[in-house]
Amino acid sequence: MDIILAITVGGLYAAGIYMMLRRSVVKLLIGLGLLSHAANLLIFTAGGVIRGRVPVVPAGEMQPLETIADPLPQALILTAIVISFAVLAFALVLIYRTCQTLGTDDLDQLKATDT
Amino acid sequence: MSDIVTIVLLIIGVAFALLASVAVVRMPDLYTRMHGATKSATLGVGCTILATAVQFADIETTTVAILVIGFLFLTAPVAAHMIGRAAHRQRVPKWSGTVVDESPLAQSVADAGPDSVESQHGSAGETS
Amino acid sequence: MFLWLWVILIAAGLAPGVSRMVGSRGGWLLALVPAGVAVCLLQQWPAVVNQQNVSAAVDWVPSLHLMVSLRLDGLSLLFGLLVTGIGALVLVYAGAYLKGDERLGRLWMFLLLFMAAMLGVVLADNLLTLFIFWELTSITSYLLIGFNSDRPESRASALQALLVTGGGGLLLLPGLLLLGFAGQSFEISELLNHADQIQQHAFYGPMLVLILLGAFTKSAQFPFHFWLPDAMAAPTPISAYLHSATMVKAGVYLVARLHPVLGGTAEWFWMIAPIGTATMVLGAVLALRATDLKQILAYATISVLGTLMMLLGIGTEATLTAALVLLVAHALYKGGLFMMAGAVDHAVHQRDIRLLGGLRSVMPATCGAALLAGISMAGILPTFGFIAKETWYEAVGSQASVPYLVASVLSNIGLVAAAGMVCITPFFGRQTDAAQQAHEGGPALWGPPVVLGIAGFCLGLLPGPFSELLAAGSTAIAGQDVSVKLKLWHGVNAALLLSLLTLAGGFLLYWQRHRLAGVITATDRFMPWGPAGAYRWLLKSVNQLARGQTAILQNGYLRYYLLMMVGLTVFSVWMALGGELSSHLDPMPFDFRIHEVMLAGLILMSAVVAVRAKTWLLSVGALGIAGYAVAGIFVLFGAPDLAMTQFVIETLTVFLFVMAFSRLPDFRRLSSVHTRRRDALIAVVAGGTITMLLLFAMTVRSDHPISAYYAAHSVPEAHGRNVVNVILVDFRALDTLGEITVLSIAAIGVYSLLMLRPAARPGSTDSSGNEADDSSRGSAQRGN
Amino acid sequence: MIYFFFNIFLSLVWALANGHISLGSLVTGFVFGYGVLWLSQPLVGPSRYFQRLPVALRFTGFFLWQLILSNLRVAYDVVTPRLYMQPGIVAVPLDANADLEITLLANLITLTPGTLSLDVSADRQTLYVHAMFVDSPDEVRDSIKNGFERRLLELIR
Amino acid sequence: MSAQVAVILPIALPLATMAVLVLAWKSIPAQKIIGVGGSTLLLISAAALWWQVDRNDILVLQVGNWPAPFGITLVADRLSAIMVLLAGLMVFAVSVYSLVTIDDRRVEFGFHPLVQLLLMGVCGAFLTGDLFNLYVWFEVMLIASFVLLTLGGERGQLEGAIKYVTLNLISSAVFLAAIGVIYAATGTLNMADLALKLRSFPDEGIVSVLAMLFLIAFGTKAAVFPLFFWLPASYHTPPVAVSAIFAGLLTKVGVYSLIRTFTLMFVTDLDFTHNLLLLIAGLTMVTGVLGAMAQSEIRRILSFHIVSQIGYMLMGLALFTPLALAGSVFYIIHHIVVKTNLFLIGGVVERHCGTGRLAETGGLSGSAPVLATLFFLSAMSLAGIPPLSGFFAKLTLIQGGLEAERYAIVAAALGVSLLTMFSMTKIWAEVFWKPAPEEALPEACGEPHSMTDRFSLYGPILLLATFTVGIGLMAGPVMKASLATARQLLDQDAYIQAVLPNSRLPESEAGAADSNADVGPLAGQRPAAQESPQSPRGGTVE
Amino acid sequence: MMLDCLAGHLTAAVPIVATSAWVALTAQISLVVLVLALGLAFLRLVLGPSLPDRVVALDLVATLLVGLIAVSSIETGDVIFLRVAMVVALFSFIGTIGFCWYLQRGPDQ
Amino acid sequence: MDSVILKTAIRFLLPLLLLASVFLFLRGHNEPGGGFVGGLVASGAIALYAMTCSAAAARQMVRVSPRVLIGSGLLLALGSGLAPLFFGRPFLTGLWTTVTTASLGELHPGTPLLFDLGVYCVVTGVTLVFIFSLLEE
Ligand code: NA
Ligand code: NA
Repeated sequence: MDIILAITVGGLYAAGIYMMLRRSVVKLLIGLGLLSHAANLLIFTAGGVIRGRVPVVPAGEMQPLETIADPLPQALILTAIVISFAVLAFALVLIYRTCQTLGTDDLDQLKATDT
Repeated sequence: MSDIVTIVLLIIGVAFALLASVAVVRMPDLYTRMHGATKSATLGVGCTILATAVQFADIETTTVAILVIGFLFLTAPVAAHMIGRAAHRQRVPKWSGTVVDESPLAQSVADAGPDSVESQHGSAGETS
Repeated sequence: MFLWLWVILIAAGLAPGVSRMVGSRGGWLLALVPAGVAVCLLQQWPAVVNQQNVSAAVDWVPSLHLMVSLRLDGLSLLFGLLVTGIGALVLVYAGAYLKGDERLGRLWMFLLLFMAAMLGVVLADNLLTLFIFWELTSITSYLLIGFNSDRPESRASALQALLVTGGGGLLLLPGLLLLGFAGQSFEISELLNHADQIQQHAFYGPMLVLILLGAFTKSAQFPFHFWLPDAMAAPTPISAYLHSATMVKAGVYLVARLHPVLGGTAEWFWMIAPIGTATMVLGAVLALRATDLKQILAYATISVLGTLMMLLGIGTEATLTAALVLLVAHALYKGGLFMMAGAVDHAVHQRDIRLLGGLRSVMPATCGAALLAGISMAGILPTFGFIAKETWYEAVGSQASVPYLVASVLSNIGLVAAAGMVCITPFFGRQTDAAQQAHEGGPALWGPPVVLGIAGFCLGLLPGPFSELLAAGSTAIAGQDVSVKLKLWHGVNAALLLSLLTLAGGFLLYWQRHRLAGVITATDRFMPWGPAGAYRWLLKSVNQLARGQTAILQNGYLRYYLLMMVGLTVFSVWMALGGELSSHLDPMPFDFRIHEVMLAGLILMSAVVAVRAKTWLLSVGALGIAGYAVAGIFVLFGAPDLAMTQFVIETLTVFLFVMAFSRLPDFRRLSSVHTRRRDALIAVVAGGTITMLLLFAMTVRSDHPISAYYAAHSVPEAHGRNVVNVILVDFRALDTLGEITVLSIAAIGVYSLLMLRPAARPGSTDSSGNEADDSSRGSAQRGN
Repeated sequence: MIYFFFNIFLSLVWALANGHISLGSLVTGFVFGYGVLWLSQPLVGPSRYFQRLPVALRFTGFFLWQLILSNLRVAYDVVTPRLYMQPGIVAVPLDANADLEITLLANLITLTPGTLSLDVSADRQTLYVHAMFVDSPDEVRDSIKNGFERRLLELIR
Repeated sequence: MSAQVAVILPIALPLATMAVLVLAWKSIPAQKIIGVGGSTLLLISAAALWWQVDRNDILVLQVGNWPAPFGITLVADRLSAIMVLLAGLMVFAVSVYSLVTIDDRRVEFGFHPLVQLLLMGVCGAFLTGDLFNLYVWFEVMLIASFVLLTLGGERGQLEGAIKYVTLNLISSAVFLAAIGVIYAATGTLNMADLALKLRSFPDEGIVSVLAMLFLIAFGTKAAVFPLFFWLPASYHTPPVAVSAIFAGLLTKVGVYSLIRTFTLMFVTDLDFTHNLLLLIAGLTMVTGVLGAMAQSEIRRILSFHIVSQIGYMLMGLALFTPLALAGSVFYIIHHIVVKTNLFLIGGVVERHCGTGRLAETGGLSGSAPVLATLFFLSAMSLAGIPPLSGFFAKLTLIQGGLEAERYAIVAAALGVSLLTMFSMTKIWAEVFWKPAPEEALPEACGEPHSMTDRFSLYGPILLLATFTVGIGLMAGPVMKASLATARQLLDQDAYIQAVLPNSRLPESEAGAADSNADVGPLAGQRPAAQESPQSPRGGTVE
Repeated sequence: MMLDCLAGHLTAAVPIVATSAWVALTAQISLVVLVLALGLAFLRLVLGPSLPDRVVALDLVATLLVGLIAVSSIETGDVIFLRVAMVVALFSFIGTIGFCWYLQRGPDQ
Repeated sequence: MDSVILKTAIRFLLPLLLLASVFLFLRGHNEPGGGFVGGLVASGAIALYAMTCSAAAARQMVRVSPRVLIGSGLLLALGSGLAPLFFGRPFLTGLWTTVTTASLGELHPGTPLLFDLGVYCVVTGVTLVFIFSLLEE
């Protein structure tokens, strides 16, 4: 399954990058969203996937009875999901306000602050 | 015995779930699609959850299962109602085979004509 | 010795206050400080002449070999006296010159700062200390040259001086460092013992070039001479100080100082002597061409600086001594001449010699000062200038290097004529209109030049006592004992004959200067290709390069920035892998199930739809489906916490999208097919790279001891069965603390963005006002 | 209502007495508990609970039957190539007037395939129902009024 | 104060301050008082941390009492402590400065809480010894900076923010991916543990790839060539106090991370990684300074100079000798102080003239001589004029470069410093020397009236200018500290031992430079990767 | 290949509650069918055409996800997933109502 | 949204959602769930109410402002981390006690649970800020 997931991750990255290269800010934002999916899935895949063995110790036991899915990448992804949600929410409102203030969603018209 | 029940429930559930999806794809307009989506899917998914309860057959699973089923059956119609209501008020067009419309909006839809309905927020948008 | 520097620095700090409280007379008060330092220096005369060690040192940055070590020998004493002595006079003079000007205090402060820096240069024994003071002279002279800062040419010439001398300084620094490394020491007094070792070192050539470039720029040697005349934009007291005795002599000082370490080689000779000679001749010629009093003096100064370099370059005992003598003589007369020029300017508000004449009657004291200095400049008996010229001719002549001698005589002829132009033309002849309203300034204006002139005469008449100091100085330059016996009258010898020839030629030239001027002015055509033109061209090109580069790099198009990042990432990953990828990729186990593959396919499909959608809503919806499918993947691979969080957050995200973008129009197709294809290709390559990288990383995967620890300790020590949650709230709770912080900040951000509206005023305080133009321009070019 | 909770308590006791709490034991407990309560009705006095439970059961049975029936009908329409349906929006006058009644009714209508509560008129007198198989609007109205509404009101009033 | 408390305070204090600020949201005076109070406390705690580290060598805090590498480890070595101290100093100065310059609307909408959290992120990044935790602190810092950048919602702010946000998020994505890959490969996140595992890692290719990924992730935050575009596009848009704190601290977190990872973890293939770093350093210097030359507005010029000076900081890292690394440390110390101050001064100029565009300013050397002096000092320090701090930083790097026989980078550094001087004098000539333009702009607010306001405006500038001069005059001790820092950085074994006391160090194949190498002339060349003996432990503090 | 995959299914991970082979097989086929249904719902999302159509599709996806989770709970024999199903059911409703809120607010209000 | 059906349904659903939120939070240490998801479900429930009635009504229902939720949540999380410092333990070390109850057996309340409560509060507060701001925009 590693291969399939790796391809999926690559596909998500490709889609995200493509979207971010567009001129519309909204597409940029969607690209960011795709990229965050991609990164999460990447960590998940990289940590090594295992089917169905939930990292929960059965009641009454002190340790898992068998090999469990690696809990650390899961915790990392949880953190990453929430962080990227926060960032995405902020970026979304930022872009909303930008579109509102500047009256356009075309990034090519947002060049005044560079040289 | 419980295995058989589980299998039966699973088959029924999945069949209905698939049915719902097919309906959503096949049906000609929003309202008819919703018939499929809300009911068949809820029924089907409810069956699969019931299958879980039967399979595990302990109090906690059962409680959760009943909770989920109850919640699904409580929310699905409300959600469907809300979507349908909004669509109806937005005058999302009906299938040409629609035989009757007794709602007060029917008159004004006729006045406005189908084009104005179609043009709202790019409803024609598909993939390119 | 540190005290001397500190006293001057303190005086600099007090100068504005003095000017405010005492007024222009404060110059006398402030002059006491350098005068006092000069007296202290004189006290060291016996010790220095007897070659006793007069030094002081304090550690500053030992690991950088930087020690503030000062050392007084003949050379530094000589320079120190010039710096402080002339400095004292200039302070007095400046008080009168800028009388009533509120900037006077600042001028004094800068002058004193500069004085301290210059004194530091000549006293420093540590290479880096020397460099520090050297840079300080550049900076303070920048402030001084740009003193009339409201005039654009003033600012431009200050910048020019700074760039040329500062640029030289930046070459000097590595030169000195290499010297220090090669000589295993940064103390000049130490390096003297390692001269052989240094001269055989591989770095000898580079370090020599670098150091000499530093010296040449500072001392206005060809082709860096052009900054000096332009620096005349400064008020005259500044010119008098910087360009007679101090700033421009720093380069000469450095070359002299390092002669015993670096000198005596063919490289030394060939790098210095020709440049010095060229400068000498060029300065003299250009002096004749000038009409502005200060310009003439400036070019004359260049000529002398060239001479000094030439003499140092030739590097025999005699030439070294001659250089010292000439240096002192020049300091005395040139300081006086500049002050005289300033007095004239002050009185007449005119410096063009074509418009000056007959000032003798209205400004007799100034005229006297001019004549005293002019005689010295022309090298006429009985001035020190004469002795200097004699020594010079003799020294060069004894080397039998005819070209240098000829050049010397020629340049001196020019200088004699220039002396005439400066000292005779304005004061004698018909009184011009400008001269008629003039009247003599106060004694503070004419006193200092007179003092300098008299000093030149005194030294000329009684050079004896001074000889021992010169001997000590020459000893320092030569690196071995040198005895100097200066006499005014050597009897009739070849040098005297040459002197007479020079004088005669000079007078002839002065007489016929109008005829010559035409010839010289004809060379103006070549000025744009000269060094000054080269400087301007360089400045312009660097600015153009800067603008061009920035227009290309910082072009304002976000997607190019992104493209750069993505491209760089992909490129560097492949570069790091070095094409050995295939050998790393083990065949992976082919283990998957239909629904997993289908779910992965659903993710990819939604990604494609999100990309190709025409409405943002469909795009967002597809993004949401992708998220749901990812949640499904999490379910299938044993991550229930992840799945529920992912689902909830995905729903919230889509919901926020919908709420925020409900008013947005649909996507427009903004890019051309070509661009889209290009971007798609890049994106696919980037995605493929990530896939490869991921597969690659997984083949080298090692065991995971960390996770085993979590599983084992979760229940017994952290009392939780859900290992993921235990990691979040216990094992790695700090991450979570950071994460909720991120959330809180995002909340503030969203809240402030939505609720805080900028004031209605168009064009904010911070952003540029030409935005409107920019955006309209932006809409005009829809190339892509 | 108190009997209902009593009944549930009994089923719990049954389950606990059996040593394991599971769906099966609870349902068994409920059935036995109902029986016991019914038997002891003379002791505890009459209650509508004993009438309502059968009604509720009948109602549930009716609902499930409708659910399956109409699902199959929709399924047939979906899986066969031709669309036999005749959709339409029918206005159903409401006897139910309490919020809860309207809500329950509307939801039940929605849950059965073939009908979907679209909207309630502002005066709460009319429910607009989208139906898939409208042979005649009156027939739809009638089936709703005499089907779900009547049974529902019977149950909760 | 125990070491454990000292290490956590720079993270906990800002968070506590922020929480209190959030609870006292409505009151503007309370916001100001608590904000400045929190900054002061942070400065004190940072000083305490430095004091502890200076006495006790490396401080290690195993958060949650879980042993490394399982829990998160906070590590305060000299570099961390110096960075935290500088951060404390900057936030103190900027907090005071903001009292007058930040308008009430922005205070009302969270300026002070955001500054505190920005600092929390920055200090966390400096102190953490865990890679993923570093990511978290980066995000804290980044999103705080996003919000600070946009706070006020002005047009330019929004425009700049979009680029800033996007490019930084991409770099975060790269960072995250790199963490995923490194975890996949090694199974650990603790930096010391990683250093240990990468040392004996069987596959060099993957280590190089990881090095590249981290280089890109941190390089973007550090604004190196060619990843710096977000910086000039945005840094001049927010209020000056915000610009100043960004200028001083944000890119330095990237530089810090580069230094940390490329002295601790990625030291197995110096020929590849550090030569690349050197190339990047040179290009960053040059492109940055050329960018600055093309500008005509104070803060835009200063922004590009940040880029240019990042190159100097990288130069020391790339040269990888004790002296050069000490140069980097010195340069960072110098740069943070001076660059922040220049922005603060730029803000005062903008107040005086109503704009930062050079063409529309002028005459301030006459009308504001104190400001002129302070600017000149800072500007000359930036240009590396002795005896100010910048000179010693530059001198150290150049000595390091010459010792390492990397002449091209030395030439670049010198040339760039000339151009830096050029653009500093450009500002000087235009803003201070040039006569004021005909009509003064109506927006100019000029000098504040009350004494306390004047203090809050000039006090921080004076403080930082004093530091610039002080660092120069006290260059000896500062250099000593920098060298000790550099030696500590090059002694990876000591770091690993401190974090993982029970680890058995395998024979270090490479990387650990001889930490006791003489800094005599030409003595400190980069140790050859294969020949270097195992470095002796301890003895990192002189 | 399909047979391979199915064979793989039969030797699935050891569940916490022993799942009989038939149940496991049914569950796995169910998973396939459910993902297929997901795909069809996605198709509707893509086809639209109206906004409510897309909302319906999203809602259906969420509902099907509940089913997917329930079935995978059976398949792995770990009841813990049912908790996820609960959250999904709860939140999908919130999401749908959110859309409806937007729908009735109207896009160009 | 003035649908009588939705409004009536909300009356039943809201307590259910909030209960589920608390349930997820409390059981999170042992089963899937925790402060995050709990907080998100809670804020989702409140958002539902805000959409059905109005944001003002929802604010009233929550009683404390989201800002206070965020601030106190952060303080709670930080405080639970700082508490061990007073016992000479490192930051964020879990402090546990064991409570034996008749009904529930051995319970282990500890500072990590307080920490999770802080997370719950912050997540709820933040999501509410997002939603309220956008609803009131
Ligand atoms: Na997360
Ligand atoms: Na539903």
